[in-house]
Amino acid sequence: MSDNQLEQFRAETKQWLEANCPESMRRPIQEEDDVCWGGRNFKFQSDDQKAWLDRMAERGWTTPTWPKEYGGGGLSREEAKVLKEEMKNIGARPPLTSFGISMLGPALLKFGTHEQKQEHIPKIVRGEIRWCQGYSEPNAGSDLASLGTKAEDKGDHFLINGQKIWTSYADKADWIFCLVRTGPKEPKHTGISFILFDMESKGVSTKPIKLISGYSPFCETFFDDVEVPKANLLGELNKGWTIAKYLLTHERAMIGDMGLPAPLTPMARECVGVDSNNQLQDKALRADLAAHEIDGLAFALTMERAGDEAKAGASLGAFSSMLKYYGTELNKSRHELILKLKGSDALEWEGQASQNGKIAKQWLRTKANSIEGGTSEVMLNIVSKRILELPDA
Amino acid sequence: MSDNQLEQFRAETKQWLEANCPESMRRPIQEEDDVCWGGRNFKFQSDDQKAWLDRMAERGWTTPTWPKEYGGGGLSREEAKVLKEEMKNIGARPPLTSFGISMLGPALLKFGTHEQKQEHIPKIVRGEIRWCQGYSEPNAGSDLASLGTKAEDKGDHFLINGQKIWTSYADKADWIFCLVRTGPKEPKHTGISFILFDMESKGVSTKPIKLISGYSPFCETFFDDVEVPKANLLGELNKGWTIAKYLLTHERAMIGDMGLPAPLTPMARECVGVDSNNQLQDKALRADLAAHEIDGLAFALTMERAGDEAKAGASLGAFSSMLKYYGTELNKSRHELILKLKGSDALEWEGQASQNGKIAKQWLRTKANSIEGGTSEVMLNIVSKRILELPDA
Amino acid sequence: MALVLTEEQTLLKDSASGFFAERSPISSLRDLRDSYDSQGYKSDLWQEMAEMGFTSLLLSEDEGGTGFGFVGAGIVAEEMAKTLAPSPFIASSIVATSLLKATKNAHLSDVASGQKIATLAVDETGHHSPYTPKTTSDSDGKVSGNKTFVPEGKAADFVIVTADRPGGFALYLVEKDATGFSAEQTIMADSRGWAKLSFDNTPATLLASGDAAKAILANALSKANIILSAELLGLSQAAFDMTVNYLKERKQFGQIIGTFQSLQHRAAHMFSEIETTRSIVLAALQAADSKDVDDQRLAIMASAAKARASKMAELVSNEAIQMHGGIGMTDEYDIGFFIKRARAVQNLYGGYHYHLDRFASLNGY
Amino acid sequence: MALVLTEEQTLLKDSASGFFAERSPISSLRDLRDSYDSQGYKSDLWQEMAEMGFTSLLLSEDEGGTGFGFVGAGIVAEEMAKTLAPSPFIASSIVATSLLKATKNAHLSDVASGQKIATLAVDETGHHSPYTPKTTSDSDGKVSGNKTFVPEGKAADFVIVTADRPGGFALYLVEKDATGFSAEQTIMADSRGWAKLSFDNTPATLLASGDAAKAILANALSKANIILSAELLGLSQAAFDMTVNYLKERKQFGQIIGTFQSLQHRAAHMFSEIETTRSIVLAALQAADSKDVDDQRLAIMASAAKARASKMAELVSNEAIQMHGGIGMTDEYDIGFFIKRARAVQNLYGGYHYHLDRFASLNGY
Repeated sequence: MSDNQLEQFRAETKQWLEANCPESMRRPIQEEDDVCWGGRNFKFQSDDQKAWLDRMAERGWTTPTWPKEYGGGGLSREEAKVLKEEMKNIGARPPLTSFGISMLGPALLKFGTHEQKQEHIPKIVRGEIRWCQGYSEPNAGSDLASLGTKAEDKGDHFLINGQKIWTSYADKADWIFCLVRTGPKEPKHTGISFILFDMESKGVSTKPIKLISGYSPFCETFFDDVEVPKANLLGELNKGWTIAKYLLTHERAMIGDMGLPAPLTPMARECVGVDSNNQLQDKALRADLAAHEIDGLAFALTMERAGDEAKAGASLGAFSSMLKYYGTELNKSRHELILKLKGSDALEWEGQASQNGKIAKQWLRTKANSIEGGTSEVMLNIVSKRILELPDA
Repeated sequence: MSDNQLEQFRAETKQWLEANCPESMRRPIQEEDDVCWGGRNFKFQSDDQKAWLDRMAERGWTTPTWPKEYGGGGLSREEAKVLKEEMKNIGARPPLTSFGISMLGPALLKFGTHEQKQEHIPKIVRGEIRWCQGYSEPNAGSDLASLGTKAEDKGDHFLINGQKIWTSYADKADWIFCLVRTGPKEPKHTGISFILFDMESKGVSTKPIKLISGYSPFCETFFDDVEVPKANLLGELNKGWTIAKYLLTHERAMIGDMGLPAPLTPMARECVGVDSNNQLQDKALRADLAAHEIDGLAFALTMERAGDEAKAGASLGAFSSMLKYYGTELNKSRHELILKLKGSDALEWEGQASQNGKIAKQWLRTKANSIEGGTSEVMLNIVSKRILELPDA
Repeated sequence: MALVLTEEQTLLKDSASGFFAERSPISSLRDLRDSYDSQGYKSDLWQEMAEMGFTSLLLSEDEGGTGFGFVGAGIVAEEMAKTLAPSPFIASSIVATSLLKATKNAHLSDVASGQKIATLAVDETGHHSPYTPKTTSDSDGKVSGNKTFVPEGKAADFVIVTADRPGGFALYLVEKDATGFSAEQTIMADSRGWAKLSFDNTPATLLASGDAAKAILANALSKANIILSAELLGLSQAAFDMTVNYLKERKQFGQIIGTFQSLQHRAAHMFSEIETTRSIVLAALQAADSKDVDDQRLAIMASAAKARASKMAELVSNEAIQMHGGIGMTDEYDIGFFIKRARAVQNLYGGYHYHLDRFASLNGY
Repeated sequence: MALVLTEEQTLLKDSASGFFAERSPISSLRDLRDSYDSQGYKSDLWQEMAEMGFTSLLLSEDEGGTGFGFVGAGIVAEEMAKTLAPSPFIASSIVATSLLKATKNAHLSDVASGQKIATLAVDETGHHSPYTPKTTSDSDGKVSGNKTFVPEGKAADFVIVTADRPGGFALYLVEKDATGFSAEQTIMADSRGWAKLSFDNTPATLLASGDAAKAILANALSKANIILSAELLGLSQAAFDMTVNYLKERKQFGQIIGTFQSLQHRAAHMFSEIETTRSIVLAALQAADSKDVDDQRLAIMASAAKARASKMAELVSNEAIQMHGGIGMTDEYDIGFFIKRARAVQNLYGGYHYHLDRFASLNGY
């Protein structure tokens, strides 16, 4: 695409966004309720929120680069980047956030049949169905491949029994994409299948898990004789691990996709105070802040470089594990630093001054970053084995 | 011993030291040449150095707590502490430094026969024989027990063949205490014996190893058909590992015995400069220095606590591995910090301003601290297995 | 003095350990939290602690106390921290007691017996800055201003408060029913009894003023920070022990995860940090009891101990969660309570950076 | 601009890599050291570098250069660092070239062609403090004072020197045969061509003065630090590669030591540090070439890159020795050369703490 065409696209996009993005959707996301997750039971916060979703979904711009055929935006990478930039320019919120977009979609597009894509993708694009991910089990965390949830072949359907854990928003989701065991347990990776089913199916129940952060974004999810049509299998029988790995790599690479986080300078200046040289009063904290911000800059640039290399045709591969490791550890450090900048004020748990403990709860929330989606230890294992090629014991 | 007796001992010691410690032996040790190692070929730096050794050796005070029977000082722990304090008070140098005192002696006293003690201990006390330690081999570093130097039983003597490495001052030593294989290689620990022999024996040769620090304190040591009388075996045949382990634990515990190192404050104030608040100009470096000095204080107090617990009857055991790990890592950090305090001046390698690169060479010397005498990794293995009782893979 | 516990101190440790394990397991804190208890501790536990003599450790037997001093108080703080037992021990029996003793105040005996609860209100922002209060008093001793992050501020029968008085810094005592005084409970991450206090022309008793007041406060804060270091040591030790036990049980990839060398090395490193902190805490406790240690030396030991204990507790509490994996993130499991309490204690009376700076200044650089 | 090398830049990288591996392996530095060479580099290597166009990377093709700019210079610095090839590349072809270009000095072409060697003399103590020289000049331009830690100071045909001039800061150019000038070789840990310089009423040519001179120097130092970051990246990468290879070969306890998980994790962590540093170095190099980046932004990128590369190089060079064990301590093995060079580069034109402070100040805190 020529620069001219791209500039024209930018102009049109700017104009369209100006005309179609409601004013109230141009304010930063402040809390959980501001996020539009979509789904059968989603309560829109406002008419504006619904209008913004519908307008964007109509153009497929909730999923800008997905094929037009299934309702996506059909944009090139360059165009999608322009759209993102122009949305950022007016402070437009994402119209829709969902695991359908960030996780299942890419797998459906790569491994799904035409029928499966036709059935599921448009509903994801329009925010009609909210998905959740059924991977981890109580005894299969880092060692995901040892999962035990069984799907027995009953002719026209599978009969599913077992338990998942850490299922994000399972209590709010309409459908689940799920790893189940359809083959023998050893060798572990080859007996796993990737299957989709409705959470309203008979035999599915969920129980939220209360976290140390006070939030309950995760559930325990139980399957008790759940019948799932065979057509709901994604990809080949017993080849689900390939899809899961593809998605995990994808997910890990996205972790840092939020770009450079907001600088902590304003908070630091306000909470710590500055001296006559316009430097933070607390010099040791100032040095820690500078070191952290430099690390953050280096990481954001690494995400950018990985993206640019991918565009240039390089395969990201195990590099995504490094990004996942580094980005999540950095985010944990960032929140420890925020605690230090705000001092004891950061520890308020309830009350208006702290917006009901937003800082403290976010801080605790980050502790899961290096556990979920593959622990830091597993990421380091992957880097040492697949990139550095260090031998197994 | 009553407090009164101890105070009397203190008074007498003070008086004796005042009368017998030459003025020139009351200045801090500045360089290698100031250290009195003793031995057949030792060149005394001065008459004072010799006199100080002779006077102290006569009372057995080169080895204050060793039994009088073999020439030691026969002092109690409390008396030895008093002696140490009083020596420190007048800045008296140690009259003698040797591996005979710090390493072999304790093993000889514990495992030697009366004849062996009679033969070797007095010469160690008087600094007549300088010892070196023959443990590591090119393929037996951290995994010391896999050593291959052979001692064959030839009736009245052993015939020794093999190679040692990292033999400290082997080129200057008179005798060696050495681990040799007298039994089968598997199981590795049970075929090792501990043997003593003269470095002037036929077939012994040494080759100094030049280090990155520019110093050559270590040698490669070669044994080519060296004949050693059987009487030179210390302890039982094939039980040398027990002695080696005893000595290693002893050695590790001693690493930090130097007490709290000199504060870096004067160097910092001079090299970095202070502001109008009397604080170091470089505030980030100031914070790093404070953190380091606090760690140093905590470590020195831990050495003291370990000593006090030992006096109270506790066994140090694997705790010595923690001390070895922590003390050596701390010393490495200390020297990196010194480099930062002095800036580029620290990197001079030759020349008067830097006393021929003293700072740079000491800095590089410390890199070996966490390798020699058991690497940091081996120490952490020991702590995790023997103290925390974490299981083997 | 030898860096080991005496026989008597060891007995105190054993009895405190058994007492808190039995009378105030972690579930006790959980109950208080879940019931939104505004006092922040259970009165019957406090009563029993008083009967055990824990409230009067800092008073000699002549003064009607148990005479265990700061080493004893550190032992109790450490054991208490292992089960996160909530009580006004540190606020009342350590900090307020030190201040009342130094100012020879008549309330001392009621506080030492545990019958009355007292606390110090010193912070006015999220950061500790004790000697420059914005809270003011007039020359009649009427105090006006706001304080935050006050431990047991809601439960306290009276509060010792710092204020800027005409002519200089001052320490006052305010009764809880004094006019213009109010205490608002703050629900903090650690579920303990914190409060924000406000004073509006509140009548108060002057305890000390000028440089003498600053010196008294500095001395009490040094001692408080040493006891808080012991609390950090205790809670870190408990979190570490739970973690090492978990490493011995949890299986992944067909192996006990405690067999993985990288976890072993990190655990061994934590052990080193805990043990070296233990030494500096014990030395600081002994310094607090010693008549030969001047205020400057005491302050150096206090800042060294608090900085180190804070850094160590941050490492250990974070590693404890990480090594527990998902289960460590659940509220149902206890480990989360440790990280929450750790950060509160780290912050109280100055955090890591505050004490690093103080240590450097006191050492002349 | 995309954070990837263009095809041309990749070709430059390959050719530089092959060139230094063949023409200046580490043994070359060892030879210079062991022969106490006072020049600090081999003239024939330098001649070949000039023929390769490496000395004129910063000049456009119109100006008679190769037009590769700072990205190209960073590539050469990184590859050069992998074999620790000694040459006046950074002192002369980067730092002096930047300054001569900015001051439109006639010597530029001789320096760019490699025929003349130039360097900057800025430090006067062990710590970098560029804008407040003690070296003075009178209004006739006679310079007096001492400089230290001057790269290629002995070999340089002329020296750009900072001085305090009546009316303000100034940059001068001094010829090596000027009266009152002397250069004394300093043998440093990295065995390169360092010198201490002294000026005694030495006649000098004024290049720039006042705020303009400070701005020119600041810009050149930003660029120099970015190239030094590339050098740190290259030498760390080489030390890391040697170490990973060693982990795959060395056996202890009957196992390849690279199978030990704690070493694996430390290696993987180092990989992360190297790769994230690689990104910031490349972005900083691109910033140095960009016309859209102002001096303030360039300075931020330079300090960020240098601080990070310094911290990373310290980690990697230390771990490289530790993971090699005893053999890493021997002079016979090459790894020691890396740690020695690393510390010199870390210090040149400001170390870790200097750039941390500068980064914070430039960002307004």
